[in-house]
Amino acid sequence: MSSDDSVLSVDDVSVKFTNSGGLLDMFGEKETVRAVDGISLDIGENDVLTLIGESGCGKSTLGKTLIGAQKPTSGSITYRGQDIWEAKNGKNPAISFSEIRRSLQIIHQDPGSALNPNQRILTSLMLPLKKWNPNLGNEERKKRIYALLERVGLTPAEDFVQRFPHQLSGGEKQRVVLVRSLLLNPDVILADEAISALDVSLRVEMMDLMLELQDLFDTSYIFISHDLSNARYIAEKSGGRIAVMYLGRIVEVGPIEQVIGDPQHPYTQALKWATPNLYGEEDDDLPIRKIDIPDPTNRPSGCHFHPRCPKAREVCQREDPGQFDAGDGHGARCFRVDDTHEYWDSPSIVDD
Amino acid sequence: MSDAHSDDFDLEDLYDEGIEPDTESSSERLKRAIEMNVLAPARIAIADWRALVGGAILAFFLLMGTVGVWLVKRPTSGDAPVLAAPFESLAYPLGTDVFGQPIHAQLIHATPGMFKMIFAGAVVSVGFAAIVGVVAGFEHGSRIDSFLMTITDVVITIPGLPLIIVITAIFQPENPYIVGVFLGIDNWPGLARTVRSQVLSIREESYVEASEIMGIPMTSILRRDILSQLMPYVMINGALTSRRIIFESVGLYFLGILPFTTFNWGVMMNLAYEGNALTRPDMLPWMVAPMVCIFLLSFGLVLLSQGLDSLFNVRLRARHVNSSKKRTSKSNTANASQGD
Amino acid sequence: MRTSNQNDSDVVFEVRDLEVTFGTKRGESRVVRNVDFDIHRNETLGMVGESGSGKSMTSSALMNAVVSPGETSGEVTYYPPDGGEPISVLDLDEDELRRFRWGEVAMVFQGAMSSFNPVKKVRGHFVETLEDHNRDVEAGLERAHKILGDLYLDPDRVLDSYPYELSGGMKQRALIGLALILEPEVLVMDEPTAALDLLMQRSIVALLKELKTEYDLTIIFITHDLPLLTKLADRLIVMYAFDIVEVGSTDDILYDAAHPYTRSLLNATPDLKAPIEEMQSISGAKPDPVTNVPGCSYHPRCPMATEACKAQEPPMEDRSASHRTACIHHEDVSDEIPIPAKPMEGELQ
Amino acid sequence: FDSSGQTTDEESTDSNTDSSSNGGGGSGLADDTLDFPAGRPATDVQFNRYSLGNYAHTLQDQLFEEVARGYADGSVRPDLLEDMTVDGRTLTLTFPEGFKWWNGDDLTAEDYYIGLEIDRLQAPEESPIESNVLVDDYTIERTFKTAVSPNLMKANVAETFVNTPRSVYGEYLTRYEEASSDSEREAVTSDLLDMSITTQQLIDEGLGNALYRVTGFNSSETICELFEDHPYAERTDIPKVRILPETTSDVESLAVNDKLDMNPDVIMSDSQKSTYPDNIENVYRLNWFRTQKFTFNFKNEHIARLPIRRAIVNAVDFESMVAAMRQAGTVGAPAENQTALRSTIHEEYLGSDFVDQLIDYPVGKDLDAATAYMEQAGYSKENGTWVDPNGESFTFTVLTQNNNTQVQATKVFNDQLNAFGIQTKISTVSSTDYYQRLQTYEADIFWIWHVAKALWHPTAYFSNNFYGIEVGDPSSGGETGPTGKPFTTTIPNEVGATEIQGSGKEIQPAELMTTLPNSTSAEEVQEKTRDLVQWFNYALPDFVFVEEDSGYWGDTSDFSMPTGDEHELNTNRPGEFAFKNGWISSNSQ
Amino acid sequence: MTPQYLLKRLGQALLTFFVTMTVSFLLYQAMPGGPTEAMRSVILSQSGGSVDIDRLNRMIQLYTNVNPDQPMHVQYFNYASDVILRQDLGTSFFKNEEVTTLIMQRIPWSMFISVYALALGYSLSIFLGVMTAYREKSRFDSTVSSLIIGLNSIPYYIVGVVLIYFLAIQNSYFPTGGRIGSGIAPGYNPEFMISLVKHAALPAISMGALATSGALAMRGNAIRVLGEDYIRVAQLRGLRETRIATQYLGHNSILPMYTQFMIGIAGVFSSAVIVEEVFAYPGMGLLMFEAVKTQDYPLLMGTLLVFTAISLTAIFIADLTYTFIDPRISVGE
Ligand SMILES: Nc1ncnc2c1ncn2[C@@H]1O[C@H](COP(=O)(O)OP(=O)(O)OP(=O)(O)O)[C@@H](O)[C@H]1O
Ligand SMILES: Nc1ncnc2c1ncn2[C@@H]1O[C@H](COP(=O)(O)OP(=O)(O)OP(=O)(O)O)[C@@H](O)[C@H]1O
Ligand SMILES: [Mg+2]
Ligand SMILES: [Mg+2]
Repeated sequence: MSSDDSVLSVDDVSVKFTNSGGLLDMFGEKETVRAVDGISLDIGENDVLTLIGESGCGKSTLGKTLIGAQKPTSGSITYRGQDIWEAKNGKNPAISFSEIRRSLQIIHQDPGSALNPNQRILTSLMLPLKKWNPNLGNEERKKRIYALLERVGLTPAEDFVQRFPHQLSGGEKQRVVLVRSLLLNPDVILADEAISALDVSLRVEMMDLMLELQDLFDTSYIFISHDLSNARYIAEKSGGRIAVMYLGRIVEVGPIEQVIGDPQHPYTQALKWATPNLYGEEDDDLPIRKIDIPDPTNRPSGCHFHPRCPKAREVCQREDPGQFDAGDGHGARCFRVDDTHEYWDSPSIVDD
Repeated sequence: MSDAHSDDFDLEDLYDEGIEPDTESSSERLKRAIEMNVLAPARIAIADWRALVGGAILAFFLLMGTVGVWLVKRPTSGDAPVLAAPFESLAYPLGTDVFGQPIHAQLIHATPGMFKMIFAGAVVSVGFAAIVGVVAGFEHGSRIDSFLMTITDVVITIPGLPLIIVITAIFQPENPYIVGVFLGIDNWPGLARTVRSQVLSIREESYVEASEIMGIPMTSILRRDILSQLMPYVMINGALTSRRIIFESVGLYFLGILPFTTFNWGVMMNLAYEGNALTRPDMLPWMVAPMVCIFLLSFGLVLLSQGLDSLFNVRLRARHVNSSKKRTSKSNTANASQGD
Repeated sequence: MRTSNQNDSDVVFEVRDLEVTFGTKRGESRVVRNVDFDIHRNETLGMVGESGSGKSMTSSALMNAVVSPGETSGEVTYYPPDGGEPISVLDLDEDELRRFRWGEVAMVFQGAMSSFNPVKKVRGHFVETLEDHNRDVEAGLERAHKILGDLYLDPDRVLDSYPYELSGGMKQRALIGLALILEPEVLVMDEPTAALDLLMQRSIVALLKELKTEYDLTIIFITHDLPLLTKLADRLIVMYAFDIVEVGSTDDILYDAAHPYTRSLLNATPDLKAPIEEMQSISGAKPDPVTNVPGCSYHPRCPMATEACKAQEPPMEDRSASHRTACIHHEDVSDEIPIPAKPMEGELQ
Repeated sequence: FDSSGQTTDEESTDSNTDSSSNGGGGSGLADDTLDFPAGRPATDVQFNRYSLGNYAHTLQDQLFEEVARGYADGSVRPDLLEDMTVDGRTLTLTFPEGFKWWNGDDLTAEDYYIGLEIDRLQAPEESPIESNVLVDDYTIERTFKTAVSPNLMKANVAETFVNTPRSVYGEYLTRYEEASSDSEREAVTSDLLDMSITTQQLIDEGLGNALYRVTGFNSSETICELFEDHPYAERTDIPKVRILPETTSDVESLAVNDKLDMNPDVIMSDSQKSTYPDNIENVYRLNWFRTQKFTFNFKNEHIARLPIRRAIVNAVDFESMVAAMRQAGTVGAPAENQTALRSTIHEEYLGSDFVDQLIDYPVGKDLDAATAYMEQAGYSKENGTWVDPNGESFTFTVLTQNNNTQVQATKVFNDQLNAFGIQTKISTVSSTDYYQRLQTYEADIFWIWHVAKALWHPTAYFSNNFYGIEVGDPSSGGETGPTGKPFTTTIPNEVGATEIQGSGKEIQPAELMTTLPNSTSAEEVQEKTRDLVQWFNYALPDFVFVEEDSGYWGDTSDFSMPTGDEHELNTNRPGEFAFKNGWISSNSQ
Repeated sequence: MTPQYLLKRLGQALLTFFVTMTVSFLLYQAMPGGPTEAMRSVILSQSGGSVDIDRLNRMIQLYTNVNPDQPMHVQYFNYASDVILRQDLGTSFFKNEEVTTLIMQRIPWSMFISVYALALGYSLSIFLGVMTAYREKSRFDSTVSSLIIGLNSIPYYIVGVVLIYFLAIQNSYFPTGGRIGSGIAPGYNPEFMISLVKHAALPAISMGALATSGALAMRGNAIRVLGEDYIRVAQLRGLRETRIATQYLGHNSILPMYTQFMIGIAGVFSSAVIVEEVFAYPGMGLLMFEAVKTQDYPLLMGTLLVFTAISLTAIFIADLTYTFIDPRISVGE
């Protein structure tokens, strides 16, 4: 996918967090977390990208960087060819920063905290409309809101808008949040763990709703999850891609059938193992050598996964594997993808 | 989803912002302001007995300071027999002092000054704290933040009472507003820290981030998303600050450190004490009456703050029941930091 | 397929007529209603159900540990190993209860992340537990080393750490270690993995299996995560609306779920392998513990509900020797609500 | 507590304390110990009289012999001195033999002379003294630069103490004498100012000379024992005295609880009588020299107008002001005449005819007269409040100390003016701030004592400072001083006239007050005093409202105390005077 | 605890001290009239209306000749270097003694009553806080809570006045003031000790009243801690009640209050200014009060600095000890 027809594209972005020092903090040693480490990606029109990975691997940070809510430490993000952060600071950008702002929206994980508890639903929904459609009449705005609310199944809308967030269930709140982001007619919506807080029985419905609206509104989704089966549901239903993150890097990316069906990276394989299926026996032997994730401020050398990798060899300790193409838009950051790599001659470092 | 607390009192109802925010006229805005600043707290007060009693006491003193001063003549020496005992005459139900001034009238005419002092002190310290706290919280991690917090920590560690004593000894303020301001000097840092941590935790709430991402202007976010959440803390602390200002001001008048020009409870105590009221039973009412007033008013303020605290906490709890379990513990730590 | 090593005669816990109620402003909230079940020695019993269906309350009742102001009534009888005198848990006095807890039944519960006293080192937690149960501390700590090792932890490092120095997964495993320190008979685990990553969850489940055999445990495992549970449990209890709606071996439930709720739940559960078309959620709202739904509590959401369902509360009926359910329509359920897997008659005992 | 410097102080209490004497009883802490309040804790004070801070102003009275005293009749007579005579410009002081310092040294004239000389040498040009000559060990000749009335020459040494023991101050005098330049003199001054004599030093080196010597002290008491080598030691049987600090102990409750045997310069008011134990009586009552007044600040344009000042004096009732003060323990009577002098000395300096002629301001209030005065000045009343001829309203600030008696009087004054329609605002500040504002005249009317020296003498009342009547320094160049009072003013020719007829008599009050102490004769004193009195009476630069009474009270059942019949007590601090003379003895035997 | 953390806290303390010193210097400059005027006023007020003004003026003039005023920055530099390098706070105007000496004499007495007050007040607030939390909503809770609210509504100096009235004046159980009785020899004899305690008792109790203001906050914390998972787990673990009450509930509810308690120490110590005046107890507070009354600026500033130093020390100790009671602190804020 070239960046011409992509809505969003990031090129070699990194985000670093350094614990900040106060006036008297000059003595403290600084710790740096590379939450996102040199990632390049493109999101096209009507695209769905699903990010998965363990907690703290940088999914949210990458997502926020993509929608321009987090300034990258290095690298660039462009929205329809316009560099987002240049648009913010520069003069006369082709697309104004506020236009970009509107086009990239977010749905948070926790529906409970995504709405101001002191505002009625109507107020929360009116505000963005007021900001972005100042010419619209009040009635007009309400009409839009009601229509959307009813579209997501919150009927009667007149009743719902008069409630406060705590008077709604988690699923209802999440729908309101979805409506709020859709009101702005965005190009990309970042759904950061948007369904994790919902009861299992409601997740499928919510995911269906989101995908349905994607068709309707022509939006792209960046869908973050730590649950492979949910990710797979979304990705498969929308025909989108899935990207597996590990310690700030995308270690495997590709169409769902390939990543899930034929995972190349040992980490993806471990994730797959960790996602049990209702039916069918699975192997109980741990496919990783260490259960715990390494300290993100002090990441392992070479391939970051090597201390946990059951297939690690000596070369993995010293060399950082780049992205290897496994065909059909499927890539993995593992030497094993390359049949000719020196990896195969390197001694194993797995003891048992 | 209806939870166990849904039938509890809802503060949210109080912040009803009206349906047509953009067509809001100035009179409606005024109405809303009254709603938020007067009626809402009043309704809160009614919902908890402590707040109710506290509010009633406060209202009583407010009436004393506003209507009372009109109804009861400003006492002058020789109004009545000197050192008359209480409950002898309706003209001086609490007795009189050595000047023959009715004690009840002195109490009443001392109230406006007291409230001016409280008002100035509370406004200054709470206002300052709120500004510092919000700015620091908003600029979290920046130089401004660390600068403000360093100042706050410095002021927090300077012992307040001695500092105030030194300052008032030097400037000899007579105007109650200025006295209040001086007394507010040592009061703000604790609250500023609380406000900052509140702002930090509110900023963590995703709806603030959502507002930012939706491009809502910062001022609007501040007002709608952050300040409204801070109101409870500010109000509770306002009540506690007021109590402190009463204690300190009366103490300084009592000791004769602050100069005085008009009636004041501390001054009454000072004159009575200096006049050896403790060894002269006929002077005791002169000494005890202001003590009772101080007790009542600060009792009222403490009750009010307690009542508000529990009300707001119920609300916070109610909210957290609905949100994820992870959050509850976070808000607990935030709550823990407030208190006198 | 799986063979359950259950043995009806060897019961650890016998629960009868268990009721847990809370007095609320709106009225009495019955959060566990008339629940009967047995727990067999050395089995792993899984408990699933919607959030708020009463799973935690039921399991807390096993230790008479329902949070105040909850009232527990009914009978909970514990049968010690080696044929000791049965203990009626709800009748224990405070001191007996104190010794019963953790000594006989240990519990790793939902808020595991904050289960440690934040200002005490992990070692302190082990030591005080041993002390307060009058055990030999030296020997106990030695055991702790071994258990922690079995949990893929570095015992010395973990023991000398403060809780905040451990990651969530490590804390969780340390807590499991702490649960085993007194060699309890029964380990109750109330969503021990909910807050953890996928990989960690699955790893812990894998570890639990090993621990169970090694330490001769009876495990009660509560979770929302049905797929995970099926990898661990021998038997499953399905709860809906504060009561048990179905009990059976794992295979019974997976392949021959007899209650409409169970079947919908199976359909709603995302699964890597299941065809996505078959997934659907359960519509409708969950019941409120204060109001009493007449008849079957599931009927307002049940696609098969009939007038009869509204009229009376369905009794528990046997579907097979190991499998019981509370649905009057359980005969027809397989046709009405299809699930991904067909019943495998032949493979059931 | 061992680490604190306090320990030595506390321990010193012990040195001669006989624990058996602590039996206590109804009459005080010990039967034969005289307990009375005075001054500040001995731990807080020091005894170098040249050091600025912390001098033992009150304690020194008990511990040093006083050279001469003023009496209520206006005369000044020897106390310690055997004789004091005037010959031309020379005052000869004759000291008695037989007195000793506590350390055994003889008390000689030199011990006093050193102080006189140091005072003179610190600023020889400004000093009125030409020379002090130590004629022999017991005689000093003090010569003034100009001729001064004999009484004034005596007054010059009244209320002074023999408190410069040669063993301590001798070296400083030598250095002053040797100093040849201003800077050398300043160096000596600097050293002298820095020197300090602590109470402990006073005990250790025996640097006192009165009948009772300090033997121990701590923050709550100073213990004194009879100094056996004192000539009066035979007169009394009280072996021990305990001085309780007035400033830190609650004198009132000590008195009420019968913990005091005497108060050396205070009498009980009626209200106190009712709460004090029965064995306490007012022993001696004295018309004290002290009066109290309100000072007008002429910088206020309204106050600068004579009718307004007169209206104020007419509008207030002195009796009720004094009544309020009595509640706070002040004993006294309203001032009958506005002469600025205590009425006790009217006869001596004015004569009754003169006093009768003066303008008679009412002691009570005369609102009609007050109104007339206001209207005379063109003021009118609007809604009960006076406004000036331009219709502007005005408010006077009345400054007072937050001390009980002062507040009482000022408060009543204030209220009465308000009732009359003159708006006032009372400003009550702590003692030091009060003096601060008093010195800079940052108010319109000030409460203040009226007496600049502890003497019954016109110089004590007509003194050009705020204790007297401050007009300011005429040499400063302007027409008025800090109070706005003119340096040159006109009064009627005729004594008692309320208005100036013709050109009137031009006088210069500041000048008169400055030269009054240097008057060459008793006649000149009288003449200047009469001019000043007439000025005061006519122009009301200030007004006096109370004449205080003093005296002392004591426990007459346990002690026998002189009532004034056998000894002349009409002098300042009569109780202490009696005690220092050994006239108080116990009734225990 | 990391050394960095320690250094940071130390830096903070020094900064505070420096700021206070500068502020007090500036205040000194801001006072009306200047030091000479102040001195004159002091002596006037000291002598209570019977001083020979001419003589006083002469003395003041001598004094100013000897000690002329210096430019402000020179004064500041001298002052700062005296304070920092020589711990010299100057000489009291009024008492003609080194401020440092005066303060050193008084500090032990204030320490004495403050320590008793703190021990009394804090143990009571912790005890009552935990007890009421344990019995939340019981009658015991509501009674004790109301009492605490009531007590907190009475300023401590009024507590002092009331105590004096009932226990010293109406009934002479205690003395009305002073720090030891008259005629009692200091030393380790029972009479002295009893007198010492009797004199300290009422001031300590009224200061202690101030220290109990933490009880309600303590109760709130304890209630929150009671809701924590680890308490429930501790109960499930069959730990003994006493252990849970102290090591779990008590310890963790003190945590959020710990720094406040330490700042409170400074507050209680500072309250000596008022309490010692009410009881005429000659400690640091009374010293400061006297300094205020007499506008003895060197002494006033000295006492302010010492109060600040005590406060800083308390907080610094709090920071150091905090790591012992809350190990989490060393990782950050
Ligand atoms: N504002 C921040 N300041 C400092 N560090 C941060 C910040 N935000 C994130 N991090 C760190 O960056 C890393 C990645 O965080 P991120 O939130 O992107 O992870 P995640 O994959 O979304 O995790 P989760 O699944 O828990 O949401 C983590 O180590 C986190 O601690
Ligand atoms: N303290 C309480 N007071 C009143 N009702 C309560 C209380 N605690 C829990 N409940 C109610 O009891 C019911 C059962 O709670 P329980 O914790 O057993 O559910 P659960 O099945 O464990 O749910 P989850 O999966 O969310 O943990 C719920 O409806 C809940 O609202
Ligand atoms: Mg995230
Ligand atoms: Mg649960």
